[in-house]
Amino acid sequence: MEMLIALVIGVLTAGGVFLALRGQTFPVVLGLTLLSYAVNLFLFVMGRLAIGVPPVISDAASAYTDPLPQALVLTAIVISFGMTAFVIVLAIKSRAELGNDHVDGLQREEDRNA
Amino acid sequence: MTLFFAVLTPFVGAALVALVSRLGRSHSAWAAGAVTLASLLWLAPSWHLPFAGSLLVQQHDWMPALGLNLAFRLDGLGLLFAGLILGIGLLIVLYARYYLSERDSMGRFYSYLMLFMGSMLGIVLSENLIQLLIFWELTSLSSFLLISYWQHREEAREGARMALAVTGLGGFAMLGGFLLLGHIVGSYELSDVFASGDLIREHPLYLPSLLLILLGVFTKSAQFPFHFWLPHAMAAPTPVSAYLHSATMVKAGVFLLARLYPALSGTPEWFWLVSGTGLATLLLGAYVALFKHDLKGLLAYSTLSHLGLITLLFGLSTPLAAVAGVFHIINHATFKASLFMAAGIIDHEAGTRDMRRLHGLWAFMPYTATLAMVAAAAMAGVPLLNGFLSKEMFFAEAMEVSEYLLGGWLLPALVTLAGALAVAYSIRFIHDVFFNGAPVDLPHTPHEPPRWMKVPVEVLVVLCLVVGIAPTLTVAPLLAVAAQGTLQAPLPEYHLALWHGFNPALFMSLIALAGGALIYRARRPLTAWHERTLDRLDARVVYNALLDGLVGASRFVTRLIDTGSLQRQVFLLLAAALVLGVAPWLAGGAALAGSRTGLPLDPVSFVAAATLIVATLATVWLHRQRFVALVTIGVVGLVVSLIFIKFSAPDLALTQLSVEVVTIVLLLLALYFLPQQAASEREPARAWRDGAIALLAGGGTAALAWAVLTRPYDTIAGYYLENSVPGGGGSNVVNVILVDFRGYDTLGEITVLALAGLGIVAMLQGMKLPAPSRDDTGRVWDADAHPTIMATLTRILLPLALLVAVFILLRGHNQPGGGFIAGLITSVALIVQYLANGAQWTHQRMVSAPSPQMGEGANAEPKPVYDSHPLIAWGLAVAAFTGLGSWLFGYPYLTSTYGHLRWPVVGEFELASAMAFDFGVFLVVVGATLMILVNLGGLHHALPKHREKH
Amino acid sequence: MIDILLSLLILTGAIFTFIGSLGLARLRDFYTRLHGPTKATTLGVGCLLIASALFFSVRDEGVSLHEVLVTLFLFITAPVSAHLLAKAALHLKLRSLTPTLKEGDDTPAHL
Amino acid sequence: MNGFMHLPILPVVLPLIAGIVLLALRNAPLRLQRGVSLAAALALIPLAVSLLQSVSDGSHLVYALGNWEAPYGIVLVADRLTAWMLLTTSLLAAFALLYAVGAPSGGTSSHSTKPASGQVAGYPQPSPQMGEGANARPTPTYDRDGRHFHVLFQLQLFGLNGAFLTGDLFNLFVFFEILLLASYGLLLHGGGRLRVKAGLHYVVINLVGSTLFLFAVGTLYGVAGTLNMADLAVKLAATPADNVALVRSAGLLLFGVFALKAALLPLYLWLPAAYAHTSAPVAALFAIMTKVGVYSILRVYSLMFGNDAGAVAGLLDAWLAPLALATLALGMLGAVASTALKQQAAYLMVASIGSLLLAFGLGSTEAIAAGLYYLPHTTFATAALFLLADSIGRARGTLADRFESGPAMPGARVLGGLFFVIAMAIAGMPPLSGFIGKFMLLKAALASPLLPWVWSVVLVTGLVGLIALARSGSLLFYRTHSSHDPAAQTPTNAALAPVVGLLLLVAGLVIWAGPLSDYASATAAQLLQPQLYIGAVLGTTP
Amino acid sequence: MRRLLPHPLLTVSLAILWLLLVNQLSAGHVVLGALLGWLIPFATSPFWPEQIRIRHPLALMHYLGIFVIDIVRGSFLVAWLILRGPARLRPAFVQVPLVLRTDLAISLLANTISLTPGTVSAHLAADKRTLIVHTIDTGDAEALVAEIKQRYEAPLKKIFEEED
Amino acid sequence: MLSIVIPIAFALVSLAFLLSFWRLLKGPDAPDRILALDTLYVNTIALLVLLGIHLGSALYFEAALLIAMMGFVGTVALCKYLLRGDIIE
Ligand code: NA
Ligand code: NA
Repeated sequence: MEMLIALVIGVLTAGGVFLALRGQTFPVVLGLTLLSYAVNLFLFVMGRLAIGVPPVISDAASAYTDPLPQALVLTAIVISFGMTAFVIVLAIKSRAELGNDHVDGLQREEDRNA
Repeated sequence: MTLFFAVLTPFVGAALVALVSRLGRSHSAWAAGAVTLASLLWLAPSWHLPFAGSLLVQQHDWMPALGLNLAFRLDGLGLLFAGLILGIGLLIVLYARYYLSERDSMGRFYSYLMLFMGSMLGIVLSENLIQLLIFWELTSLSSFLLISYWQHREEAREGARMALAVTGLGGFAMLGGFLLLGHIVGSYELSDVFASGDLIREHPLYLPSLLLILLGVFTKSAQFPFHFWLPHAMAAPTPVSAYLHSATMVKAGVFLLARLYPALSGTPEWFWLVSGTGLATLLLGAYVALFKHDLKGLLAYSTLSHLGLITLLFGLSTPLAAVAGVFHIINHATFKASLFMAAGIIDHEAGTRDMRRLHGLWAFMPYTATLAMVAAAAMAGVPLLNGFLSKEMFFAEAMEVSEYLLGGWLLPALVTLAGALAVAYSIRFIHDVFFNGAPVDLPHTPHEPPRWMKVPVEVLVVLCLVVGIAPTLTVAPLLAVAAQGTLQAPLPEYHLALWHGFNPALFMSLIALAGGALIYRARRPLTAWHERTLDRLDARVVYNALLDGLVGASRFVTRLIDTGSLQRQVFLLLAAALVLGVAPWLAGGAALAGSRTGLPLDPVSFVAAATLIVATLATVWLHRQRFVALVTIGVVGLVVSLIFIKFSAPDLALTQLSVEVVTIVLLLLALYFLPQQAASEREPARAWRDGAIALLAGGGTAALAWAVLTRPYDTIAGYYLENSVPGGGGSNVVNVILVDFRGYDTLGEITVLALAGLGIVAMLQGMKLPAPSRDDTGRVWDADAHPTIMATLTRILLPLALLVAVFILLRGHNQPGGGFIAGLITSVALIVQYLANGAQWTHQRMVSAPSPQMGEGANAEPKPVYDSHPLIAWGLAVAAFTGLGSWLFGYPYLTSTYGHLRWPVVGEFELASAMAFDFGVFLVVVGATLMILVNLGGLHHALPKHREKH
Repeated sequence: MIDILLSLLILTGAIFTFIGSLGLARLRDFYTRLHGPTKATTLGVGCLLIASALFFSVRDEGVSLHEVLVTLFLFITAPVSAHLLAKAALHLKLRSLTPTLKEGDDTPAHL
Repeated sequence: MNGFMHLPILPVVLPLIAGIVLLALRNAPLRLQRGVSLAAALALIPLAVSLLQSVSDGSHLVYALGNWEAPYGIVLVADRLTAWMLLTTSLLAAFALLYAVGAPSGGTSSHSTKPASGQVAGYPQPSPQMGEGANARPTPTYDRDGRHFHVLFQLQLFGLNGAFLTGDLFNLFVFFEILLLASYGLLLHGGGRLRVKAGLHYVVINLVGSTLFLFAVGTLYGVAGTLNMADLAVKLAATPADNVALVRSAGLLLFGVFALKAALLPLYLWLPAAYAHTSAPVAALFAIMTKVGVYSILRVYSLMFGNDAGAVAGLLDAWLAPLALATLALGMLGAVASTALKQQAAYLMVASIGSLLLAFGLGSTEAIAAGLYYLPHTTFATAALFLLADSIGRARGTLADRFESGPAMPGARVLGGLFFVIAMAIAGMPPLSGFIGKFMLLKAALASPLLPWVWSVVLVTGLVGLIALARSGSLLFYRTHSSHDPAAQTPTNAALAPVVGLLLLVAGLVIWAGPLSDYASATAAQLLQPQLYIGAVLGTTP
Repeated sequence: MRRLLPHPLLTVSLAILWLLLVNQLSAGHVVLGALLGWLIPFATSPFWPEQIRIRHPLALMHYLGIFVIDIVRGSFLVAWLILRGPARLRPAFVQVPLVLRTDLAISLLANTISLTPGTVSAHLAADKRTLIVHTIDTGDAEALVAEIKQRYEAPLKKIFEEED
Repeated sequence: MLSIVIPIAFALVSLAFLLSFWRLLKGPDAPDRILALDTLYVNTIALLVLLGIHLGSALYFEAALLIAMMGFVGTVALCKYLLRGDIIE
């Protein structure tokens, strides 16, 4: 299972990196979203994998998984949500100001198809 | 502190001079003169000390731990230079008053001059080497200002920059040299340095420090090959040239040679470096001076030559040579300053300095001509004038040390040649300008200058004469203390006199005089030959090439690196991360996998993971079909939530699910304003390169995850599990961490969210976007903006969703949930209303709940607006002030408390202050999310929307 | 007895869920595909939710009925989703096997 | 704990509450908003001073948030370094804010000429100059070029101070994000083509950087099981051989993040455009932004990977100094290559980061002290240059701050004089603090094996910087022609006063160089004894 | 009364839903549920343009019975059709003329249609007089329309629109 | 009995999940993909309910509830985009 999770994180990172390196804002935003999935998962599994032992204290529970990474990931999710929202709006703003959706604001004919 | 104040006075005076310049043109000059006198007065009480054989050192702590103190020293050498600086300074002040024209700013000139004077004084009175360097650099800066005084002139700007660059180079080198010297000695105080001469000379760092210091000296004194800036500095007003480029600043270099003479001299390195450079400069300057058509150019190269002479003298390392050096410093200052002033008068009155046009001025200004002729004769080394005396000593010393040199005759021959050249250019100066026919095409008809403009020249020329005739009565005591200050040792036996009998030096002088006359006679063919050949060699060309090279290389490198491409930046960051992350593993010996056994793989997980991977790849593959990519990334988010659920993180799953949908809504909003299809990649190579780094990055993170997951670890988690209920009053440990153990993180996190909302509002201000009236295939949008069935049924969902939100909020402390998720649910419930019923409809209905806008601008439309600022403000306030409450009880910020209330009917009810904190989180989330989405959703309203109707 | 009932519900739920998705995958045009998830899957999940309610009611003390809420939610939302999807498909003039909807028809109102 | 018990939290809570209050006051008269904002910013100075006094005896103030002991709760830790950073920040912020409220912004910002059009998305929004009467057309200033300037400014300070104070690695991440998001808002404030483009780059690159941060923090947690920096230091020092590569890997990734924020080679490319194209007060405030990265490098690598860190000690030994040297060199080349003053200022900032990190990279007490002394100097001097560049640009009208020959500018005397002094400070010319910092650095390098490299690069780049600044000064002030630009604006006193103020700070650094360099040395010595910090935080005796 | 209790029906429903949510029946939660059921309608009342009045609660019960049966029926039918294979399907669009007038009733009808045998409400005409329904398999479109009108529309008309 | 049924159910639901995903990838049109995503959400609810029964934990209920809500919102937003472009108008 650990191998599978590592693979998942790797694929998400690879996909995120590839898209983050694209020239237009939209795929970059998608890439950043994928990257945030990857890193959130990564941070989460730093508490190691455990099934059926959520950190909710109850008499019935026999064990609990590490709650701290979960709290950290929650914070990270919220922060990356705010960041994503900001960068999305910035992408729109940049299109409005620069006239196209290239990250460097290049004037290219094929960019203006909408 | 008198020395300190003597130095400080001109600096303060600089401001004063600038201020009084508003009162009138002469005021600055008077003020400058007063400042100079004041500085002299500060020195007056100590004036006698060097003559009495005592040394004055005044010290004041500045950075004692670093050995950098304010320390001043008055010895013979310092006294001599201080006298030169202030005395000639006074004359320059007077001269400049008449030299500067109506258009020139007096205040600025004198202000700069005072700055320069203070800097020079600082150099010569410094006891601390670093402090000396500080003033040294200040002379570079103030001379930059003075040279560029006529800033509208290209050559002034260029000359100033050149001087600054070259002397700046020297200054930086000298800093290094002094640091090394201080390192060797263990102190920057001159007294300690003088005491450690042998230590220094035997130290392995002697040569580097010597080289660095000499670099400073040579650049400042315009020694070959750094000489080229000096002629270009002649673009300065002539008083500046007279002061800086003859009497003072360029002398700073030779001053330093004299100053460090006891510590550094006496080694072969010193001898060869210093005297070699001096000799080269001596010859070069004298040679080029002969061919300069510009009056000031001639004097500039002559100055070079004389500086070379002095340098050569110090290089010879004999005590007597040093005395001669000091003597020539004095003499050169007097005759050269007067010559510059004379040249300035000529320029001033005739309107040109070109010796091809200036002829026969004797007829127009005989008095000035007489003064100039005396000074020029001193420069040539004619007997009865001061120049002759020091040049005699120089010739004598050259003979003295000639045994070191090739065959014993080379050095005497070369210095005699230099002497002859000096005679030749001096003759030229006189003959060409004052005689040699009639003037050619002068801008003005020349006449004698105003009375007071001549006075400074007269004073100096008189000095040349009296020193030359009666040295023992005049200059001898000063020379003695100055030489003593230089050597820091008993003086050698020497005798100042006009007549030393028939000795080699006298012959050399005679040969030089005769040879000079001959050379001047042969000037035409020589000039022709020079202009054909050597004239084209110009160090300035090298300097310019270097500078252009620097700028060109800088531009090239900078443009090569900084292309303004985001892609490159991201690429570099990733590459850097890869290198940094991988490097430790390359050390070898480290196994990637650890010893921990993992969980078995189950088919459902496999299916989910496979889906996620395929969805990710599909997102990448289909990213140009943006809508499709949006859907596939939705799958990724869904599976990520599933993973959270699977591995015991219900809170995370809930959060991820809620965030996911809001993100999709956001992306859809973005998609509306962005192109829905993207152009295909223009450079396939880039895709391959990016693919490669993506694979590496993916592999890297996978390996990192794998490495950690297969290793056991000890964690502080146990504490949270144990203390969550008794300490935090909640059984959902994740939530208790969020609102209590690490509530501070959460406070930060909601601030981020609030900032995102506010930042977006600020960013969208005044933004206008045309709304596309068709989709990317050219199809007109559907006419039905708010389908009835959707609108009706989603309305039913609203109370239901709010109920769920309250549920999630309240239980969060004990069960999965909490303020953040509840906030998102609330937001989503409201967003659905926006989706289904439109912004205006929804706004109208939300306005009744929170307070309407207060204080609308006059131009505001009377349209109801839902403003989520209060929600954010309240939310942050609740969270921040909940934490503050604990202060009242003497606990740190964010300390929580909880208790069980027993209510009638309801029963026991737990209340925790952390829940209030969570409520703050809730409010911020709702406010920020709505703020973001609603502002973004309303963008197109900025322009009237033209939708084609069916 | 409960066990059998539970098993039956779970199995039925799973089968319907599966068939719904099968329809989505198998059927030939969008409009027919729409039927699979809207109905079969909804019922499938409904069955599973009832099973869950039963399971937790039996296992713990006290009835567990909150699953009803999910069902309610799905029953309100699934038709709306289907309706909007159909609207979108009509708007985009998706190819249909339905003879009455011809290419070139401007809106379905012309039917 | 001496003094007021809650002293360490005040520099964080004060701007936060000020931000909240300003948010609530968003429709109040502008004068009130400015009053609150300025009062809050100014109040930070005495706070920082008293904090500095409290820690100047070498003690660590530890503040356990929520009353949860370290390493379980988040602690704030104030030591000499923290107080130093806080004081620098508060002084800088005060002048940046004064500039923002006082200096005219007209001409550079796209919205300033339409004060009444403050609408967001077609919905009427309170226009920023609300309360001064709708008919009044006040001079545009930076704080009203867009919305929420003061809120963003205060929250920026919240983020900065939080980052300097925290003793928790994840919390450092959180405060990084706060200060980043606030900086995004401020950077883009007022809008404009180039600003938006630069902002987009800045945001995206930092988002990737934040991802990297989380990977690194995650790994450290996954290995050590803790987040408190002192606790991490203890745990990492005991890293078993099997985990050394992993920990070093994580440590270096973290370094990558800090290097990005600090703008170290090759990760500085975001800086020139971002700083050159944002508004002047923001650029001035941002002079401290890179220092957060620098601070983090110093803090984390002295505490967690310092000399006591066993197998993971000396993590940056091979990296920091060489990269810093290269940054210094390339920054200076960029300054030479620049075509406008703000751009040059930005590249000079890059170069100064090189100097700073070079000092820290050398790692000795003397070198770190040199860097610490240099830090406020470069912060104030660069900020002053950004502010002055703005006034120069305005005085040159349509030519702005581009290095092109133009008409003589109004107020050239004052502007030129200030430029000269700032250029001296930045070029490291004596007697200003840049020289002292350079002197300390070169002196400290005497003990380093990198001596030849350090000396040659520092001295040569010093010269190059001098040449570059002389060129630009000469071009801007000297090479003028006699035409007249109606767009040229005479600099106002309100615009020049903050510049003068910052220069007075530079002068203060010179006059009190003795005590200040002593403090810097004491700070460096404290940093090189991480056991003191650890002991104070974890309650163990060192 | 309207002021103090804007939507009594909603209040009761929400209170019940709250108990379902918390999945327990305790005095405390009854109070809390009632409280929320009372408060939430205040916040959401602007979103409800019309008062929902159920004029025939018994008819509603009956209708719900039919509804549940038809869902199960419909699901089995669709399942069978899917399993049988796509080739034999006879899909069609049919138009259902509406007598219902209120949005709520129309929406509920559309909802019912979508959840029951082989039909999905695809489009509501702009004038809200016709509902276009897609059916997955029908031989007789008119019979289908008639069935919809009789089986669902008529009861809905009675429950929501007809005066007593 | 449950121990046999639950794995079978898991298998069936997983298959359903895969089939939906297959449709999502295949399309061919945007509504197909949205429908598939919507179905995936519902499939996930099924998975969660099964997991809850399997692990005997009620902690997964809220997730199911939320998926029902959020899945709907996502679908509505995506459809609205196809219909009108501007989803909040
Ligand atoms: Na607390
Ligand atoms: Na149906």
